[in-house]
Amino acid sequence: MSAFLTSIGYQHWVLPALLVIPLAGALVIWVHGAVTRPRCAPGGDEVATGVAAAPRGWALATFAIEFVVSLGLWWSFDPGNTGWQSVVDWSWIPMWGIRFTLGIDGIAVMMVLLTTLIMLLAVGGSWTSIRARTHSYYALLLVLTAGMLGVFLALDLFLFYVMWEVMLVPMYFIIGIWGGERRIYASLKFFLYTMVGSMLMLAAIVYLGLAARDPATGLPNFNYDWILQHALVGSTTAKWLFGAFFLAFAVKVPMFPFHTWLPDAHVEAPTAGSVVLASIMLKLGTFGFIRLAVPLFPAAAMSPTIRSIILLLAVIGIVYGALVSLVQPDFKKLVAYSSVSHLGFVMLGIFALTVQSVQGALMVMINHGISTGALFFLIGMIYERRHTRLIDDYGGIARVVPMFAAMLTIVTFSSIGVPGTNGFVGEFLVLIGSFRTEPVFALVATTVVIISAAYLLWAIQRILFNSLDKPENEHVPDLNKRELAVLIPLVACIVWLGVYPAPVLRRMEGAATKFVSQVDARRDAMVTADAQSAPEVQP
Amino acid sequence: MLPLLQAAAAGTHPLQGTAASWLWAVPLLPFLGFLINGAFSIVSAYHAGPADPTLAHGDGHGDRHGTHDEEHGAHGDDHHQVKRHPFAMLTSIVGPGVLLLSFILTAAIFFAMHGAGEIATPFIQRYFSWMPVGDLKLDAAFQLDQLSMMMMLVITGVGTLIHFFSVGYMQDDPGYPRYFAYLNLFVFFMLLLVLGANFPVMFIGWEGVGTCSYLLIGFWFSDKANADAGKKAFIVNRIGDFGFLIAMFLLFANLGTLDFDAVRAASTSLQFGGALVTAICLFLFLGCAGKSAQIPLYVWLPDAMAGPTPVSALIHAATMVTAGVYLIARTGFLFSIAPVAQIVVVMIGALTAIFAASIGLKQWDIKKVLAYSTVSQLGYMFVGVGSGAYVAGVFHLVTHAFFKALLFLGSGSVIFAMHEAYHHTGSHEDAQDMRNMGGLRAYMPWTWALMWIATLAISGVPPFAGFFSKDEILGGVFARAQHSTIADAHLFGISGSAWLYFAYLLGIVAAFMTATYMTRMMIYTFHGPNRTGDKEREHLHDAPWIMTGPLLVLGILTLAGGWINIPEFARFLGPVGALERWLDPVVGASTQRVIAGAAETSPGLEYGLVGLAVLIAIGGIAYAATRLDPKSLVPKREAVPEEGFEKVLLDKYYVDEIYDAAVVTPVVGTSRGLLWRGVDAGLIDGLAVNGSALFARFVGWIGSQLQSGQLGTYAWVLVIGVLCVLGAVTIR
Amino acid sequence: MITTLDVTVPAQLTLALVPDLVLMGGAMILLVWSALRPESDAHQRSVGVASIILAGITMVLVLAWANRYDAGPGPIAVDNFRWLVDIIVLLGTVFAIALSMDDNMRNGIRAAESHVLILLASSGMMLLAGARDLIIVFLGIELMSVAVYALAGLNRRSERSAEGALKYFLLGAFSTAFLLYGIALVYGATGTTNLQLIGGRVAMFALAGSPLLVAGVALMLIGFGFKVALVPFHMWAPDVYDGAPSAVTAYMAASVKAAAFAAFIRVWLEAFPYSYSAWHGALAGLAIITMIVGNAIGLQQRNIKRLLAYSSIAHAGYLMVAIAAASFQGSSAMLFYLLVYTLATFGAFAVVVALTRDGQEAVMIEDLTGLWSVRPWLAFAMAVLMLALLGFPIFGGAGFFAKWYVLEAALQAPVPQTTLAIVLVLTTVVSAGYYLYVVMVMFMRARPDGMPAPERAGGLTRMVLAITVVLILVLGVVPNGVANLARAGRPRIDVDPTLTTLPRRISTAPPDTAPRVADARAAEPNR
Amino acid sequence: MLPEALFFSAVLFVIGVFGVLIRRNAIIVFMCVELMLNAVNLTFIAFAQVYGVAGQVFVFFVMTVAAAEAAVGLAIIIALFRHRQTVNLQNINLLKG
Repeated sequence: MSAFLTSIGYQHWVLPALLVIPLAGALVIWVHGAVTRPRCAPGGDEVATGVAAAPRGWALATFAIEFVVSLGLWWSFDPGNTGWQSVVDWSWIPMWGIRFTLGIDGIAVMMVLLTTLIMLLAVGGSWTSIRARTHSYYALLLVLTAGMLGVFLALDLFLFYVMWEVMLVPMYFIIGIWGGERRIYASLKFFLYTMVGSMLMLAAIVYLGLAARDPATGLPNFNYDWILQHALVGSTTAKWLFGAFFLAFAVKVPMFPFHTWLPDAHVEAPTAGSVVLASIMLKLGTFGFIRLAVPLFPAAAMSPTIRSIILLLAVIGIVYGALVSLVQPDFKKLVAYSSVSHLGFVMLGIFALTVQSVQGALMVMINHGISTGALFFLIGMIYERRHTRLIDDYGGIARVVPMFAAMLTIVTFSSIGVPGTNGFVGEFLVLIGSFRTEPVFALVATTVVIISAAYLLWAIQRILFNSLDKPENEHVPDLNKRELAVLIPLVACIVWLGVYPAPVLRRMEGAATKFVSQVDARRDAMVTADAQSAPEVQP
Repeated sequence: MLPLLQAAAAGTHPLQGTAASWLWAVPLLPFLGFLINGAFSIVSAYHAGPADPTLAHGDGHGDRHGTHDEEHGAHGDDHHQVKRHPFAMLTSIVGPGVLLLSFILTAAIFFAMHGAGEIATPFIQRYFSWMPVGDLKLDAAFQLDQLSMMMMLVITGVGTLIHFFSVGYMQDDPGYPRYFAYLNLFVFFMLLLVLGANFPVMFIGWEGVGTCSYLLIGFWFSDKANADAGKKAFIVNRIGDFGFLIAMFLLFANLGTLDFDAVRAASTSLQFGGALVTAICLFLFLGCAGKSAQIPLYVWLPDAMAGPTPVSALIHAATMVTAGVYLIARTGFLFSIAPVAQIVVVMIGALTAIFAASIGLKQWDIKKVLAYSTVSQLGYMFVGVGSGAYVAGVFHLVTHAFFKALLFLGSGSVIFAMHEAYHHTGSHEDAQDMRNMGGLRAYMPWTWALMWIATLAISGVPPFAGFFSKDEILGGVFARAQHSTIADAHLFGISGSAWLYFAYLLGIVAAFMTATYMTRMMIYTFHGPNRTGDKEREHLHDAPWIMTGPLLVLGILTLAGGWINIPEFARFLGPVGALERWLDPVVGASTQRVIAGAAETSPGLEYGLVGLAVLIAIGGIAYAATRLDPKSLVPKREAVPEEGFEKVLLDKYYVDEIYDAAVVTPVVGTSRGLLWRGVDAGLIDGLAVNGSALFARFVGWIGSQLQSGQLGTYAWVLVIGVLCVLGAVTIR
Repeated sequence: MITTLDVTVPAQLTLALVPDLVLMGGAMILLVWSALRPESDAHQRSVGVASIILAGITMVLVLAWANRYDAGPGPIAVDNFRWLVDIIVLLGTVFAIALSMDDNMRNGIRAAESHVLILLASSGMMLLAGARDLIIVFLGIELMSVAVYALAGLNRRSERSAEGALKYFLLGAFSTAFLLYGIALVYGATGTTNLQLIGGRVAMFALAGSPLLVAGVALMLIGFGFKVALVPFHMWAPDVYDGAPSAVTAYMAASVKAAAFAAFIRVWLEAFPYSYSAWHGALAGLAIITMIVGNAIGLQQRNIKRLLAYSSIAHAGYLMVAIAAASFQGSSAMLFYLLVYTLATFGAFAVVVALTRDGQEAVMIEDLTGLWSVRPWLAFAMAVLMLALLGFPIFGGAGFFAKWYVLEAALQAPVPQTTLAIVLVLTTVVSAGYYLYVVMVMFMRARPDGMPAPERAGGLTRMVLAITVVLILVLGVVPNGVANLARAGRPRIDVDPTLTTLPRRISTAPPDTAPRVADARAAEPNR
Repeated sequence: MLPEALFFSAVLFVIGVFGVLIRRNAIIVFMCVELMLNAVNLTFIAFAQVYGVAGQVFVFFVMTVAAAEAAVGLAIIIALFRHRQTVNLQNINLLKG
């Protein structure tokens, strides 16, 4: 396989191709929509009239191509090489020191694969649930994909920021146009919340690029590696800069107490929107911590106070999210809060800073993407049938929709972290790794294995089990073949990653180990430098 | 030790190349069964929905009544045409078939092991790397030693019998293949539990059996009570799993490994009685308390009786609930250096034994009696393994598996018969309440006889199996109270010796109660006048042979099970201490460490103790037989409610209610009122988020109010601005 | 030694002003022509076309003059900064005339002289761009303002238009008095009105702390602050923008502001770099309060023109950050920003023009409801423009780079303007509240039944819209060319040879609190 | 002489400012602005005594510009008067918010 990939020069074009394919697909759909617009009644049911066939077909094809192209990364990626791979480095705006640099490491590879898979399935999840303005919808979905992949691939901080913002707008529209009752409030909240953080990050990125000015040319430089080595900032400045990055990423993660946009956005977004939000967008926050915030300012991030605060917030988030999930009447909201809890594990893993915990955090990122994505798909599917997300409106439907029940149960077990499913691997690694450095936090976090079982089992009991006492539930049709096709890959991943996660772990090991050792080393180096009262380096 | 380990690693283990190399197939066969039965279940139940679900509102789906009636079967209370599942025949072959094959393979491995003579090291098979992360190298690996061998025999042996019984018991259930799928999956996980070569693999099995238990308890999920019970079992088990996880974390953080073998090797570096090892053991025991239903986590087990009765027999009596006992035996090398933890285990075990037994005294539901009995017996096992008498504990585990499975299956037969009877007449009476039974001996003689055997066994009447094992536990505790490392330790300032004597005392009292409530159950069920009802009575009869057959086999095992570890004083029965010798490579060293070289108990004392135990058992039976009058009982619907302490016992000391009020309600209330409504919606969202948005709007509102349209205002503002700027530049 | 206003050196005045003079002369001729014929739509349009052609010719002339001609440190600056500002202004002029041709039709305005007034105002702006003497600055401002006063009241049928014009005129004249007083005081403190001489003398004679100079600087700050609508001198802007015809509003919001800012930053960079410590606090304070108040009041607006007015106030705040940087980075950033801002503002007002119906008092945001379903391209363009004003990457095109450049300048300044940068980014978030509201209304609200679709926009409006949107989007991906121009377009300091021998660091303030342009230039790497 | 002239012009300027702030008639407000401009002119003249001709040249420009401004301004006032029949600024507040 890898020989074949080499023969077609795969690693030279794959990363830009991953960005270009969805954009090209979006363009095609957009043009098609613009050309055929007179035929579509705005706001009408385009699925029934057949107008939706072209855009969703195109989207499906594009995402399929995208997925197949990205799949090559699985083989072309060399786990033994801890540097950047498949790098492309093009000039973009030389006078501002901005370059178009893409590259991947083990972490990014997995995130990219997750993204392409989830997006492909998201089309399936939107197939009949998006019935109006389908051209715009699928075009936005494709643009969104390019933005998210761009964040994972960017090796230039400027590019990173641009991509970070680019994904915001499509999501804003997806929630705002195709969302539920309170979609406008939710979409604006999502946008503003994220923007508060990201605008400060913008200032910090500018500052960093200037701090890392190339002595030869005097130009700022935003290259990731370059900044890592050359952006020397004093410890106080570093704390402020870290704060800016922290806010941007913490909102996205979302960490307690920056999480309140999430329940609203999740609940109001259409199915695919929720899936993408949960599966990928939240990961961008934690990815940001791993890629930028922590490695760039190891001394600040890992200074005892800041670290304890973040760990505390993470653990609060873990417990808090679980407890609040317990009492949610709306299943989507429940899953949203459970995301707060799960992502808390990721943060705990990252800041506990052991190889196990970081690897575990990465696994949780992937697992949460799969399990919670699947949960949102399932909620969307039942919502399409009954038009309610309230848990109390269901009850006993396992008898009517056995396949749905089976899928929901498996996915729930994964989300609870039952061993043998993927959920366990991530949580276990995070906790066992964190316990080595932060036993108290890990101990408290571990209690959530109890609460998570409580809230999810209680919820599925009230949905699937108990007596079938509502007449409107008696004739709900079971999942159809398309919906099964969406879910089965996810369920397969749940089992695969639970039983044999080693291939994934191996691919990420290099990056995770590098992260830990680099942060450790640079933290100590910087602390020593500070102790020798290094002068504040002004940009 | 080390060279031997290396030898094992190098593939020169004596079991290499024998039937034991097929070890992987033992759990995999049930898993295969799960896949096949699961496929049967889902394929038959699944009717693909319409391509566009939004437009479909249930029209044209009248043909799905087949899947509507899952709740019936043994529990159903409606008249309906019995309609067997289309895959019933295939399931009946696959479900028990894979178990039988698995048992045969297990037996073959056992004989290979037996033939290989003394095997000092476990036979470890590594299949693939599971979680290789940094210095954490977790393999998917199995470990075969004498302990796991024995557990495998029990699991596959008793499991096979119960599978066969289930064929009869569940045959008319619409969820028949689903049932067998779960049951097969359970056996898979249970085997994983006992075969795992490291803690995490064991933990897969540990939680896997919990999951299956959840699914099976809630098998008839349409009834809220059943679904509740399943959920409760899972969550309470999770509390225990929390302990298990923490114990693993402590082990890994301090010893750097989670492989049993490596931990055993590294445990020598731990300080005897140190805080670390005590903590590890206590957290492990928390796990055991959850899985094995000990105080304070026993509450799920009685509720778990909501599942089909064979499930109760297999999971909630014979196998899963004993996993905690197995875990302590498995990690005996840790417990034996943590005497304080051992005292805790013993005391919790003893308290559970007497506490559950006392509740058992007043239960009317036949399965509830057995459930509390199980809890109580598990307490005994913990007294055994806790006091370092690992063999005794495990021995009781085995015999208990036999007689309790027999009791449950017997009660299953009774319920089956009662249910059939009520079903024929369309009555809605409770088929499990003993007040509705009585005099069944005449209608179900086989069941009656076999259940009496089991009752005598559990009461500790010689020569039935329970007598030997229970006696060994009590004797072991007594001996260790006299002299052992535990006796030398202190907990709360009280010497271990005193604790152990106290435990012994509790054990004796509990034994009396056991005999009493079991006899009570037998008398109310099988003796005296029948209270089922006149019309129903004619339909009562013994179960078909597919169900009674396994009962017979279990009856034989209950009779003869004690022979596997014959005590010194009964050496006339056969070879003494076969089980003890068999398990010696695994637990011998740990046992010796606890005994600390104490001499055997003097024969006189031993005879005295045995005599006391037998007296207690017979006394308990006699007490029940003389004091209880089945003739005075009335059927459930006519019964008057209990009062006073009887009511407290019937309501199980209100422990569930206390937990509800002390834990569940506050947690839910706090989450809803304080965290969600207060912190989330109020503080963060209301005050911080929307508040800052409001504040920005407020500033804007002020500004736009100032924008009055009056030129004069504008000029004033302008001049004020001028003054401010002038002030700013001049005043420093 | 440079003398003030030496009219005997034609190279410093006449030759340097050729493009301006051509525009002025042409405007005069067109004025006569426009008065010759009776008012009619056709006449209005033909004068408009001629005006556009004249503006085009001037632009060609500017391009021809650029880089060709050196005038030394005279009263007229001949540098790239001036030429670039000229181009931005002329671009705005063309847009404004084009929009105003369509807008006049819609509102029934037949006054052909409106285009000529725009040309005259533009010539004032061009004068401002090249002014290196306070007299020229004053003349430029007045030439521009007087024409714009008239433009604001162009719609003689509208009472609102007249009211706006009156407010603008009275307050404008009022603030001009302050500016003039400031000029007088600066003249009194330094004895010259030439910017570079002022700068030199402040340094040479250590005048930075002189009360006369400080008061003069403060009053000039107020005068400029009025022209660019800084809070609290902004109060005329929303009313005037609201009352004036949309095309004129766009012109005022974009070009007037651009020219005023150009003069502003030139005066500050050339004349007052050595009094940094005197003005910086006040200027930064004005910037902060402008950013905050402008955006906050923007949240309250439901009338699009008023919303854009507050938006333009907020943008003035952002641009003040570039001035506060007190570096050539700042002036380059400002040039880039002004170009993008001009494009976005004209685009947005083109949408307003497209939505205007005859006799309608004001275009409210509610008029945009569900615009997407009836005029998708218009909605799309408006969304891009709103995001550009918000400074959003890719979707907002070059709007993001504009902000980026300002941020970079602020943080790269000799004294990094971190506080201002942070306020800038945070108030940007506030501004998202109203920019996104517009987007939301267009895309996320359903158009009510029976609400008529807007009339088809005029060809010129659509052209303006297309050009601005396409330029913004293209510059949002490849800003290289414009960014390079902006970097090259710095005011040139023709250092007076008599000053070179004198010590530069004479100042009453401690040395490190008074950064100088010289420092700024040293900090700027040689490229 | 210089301080006195400066002081006098400053007083004039402030009077003008107060006039603008206090009076409500558009014409009078405009007159006050003119007063301010003339105050500035006085300042220029005073400084011209010290520095030479440039200040005086400036005054000519100011006067010219003021004249032009007056023309436009009065036209605007008349235009408004036609609509409202008043030049009282207090009544002119259509545009606000």
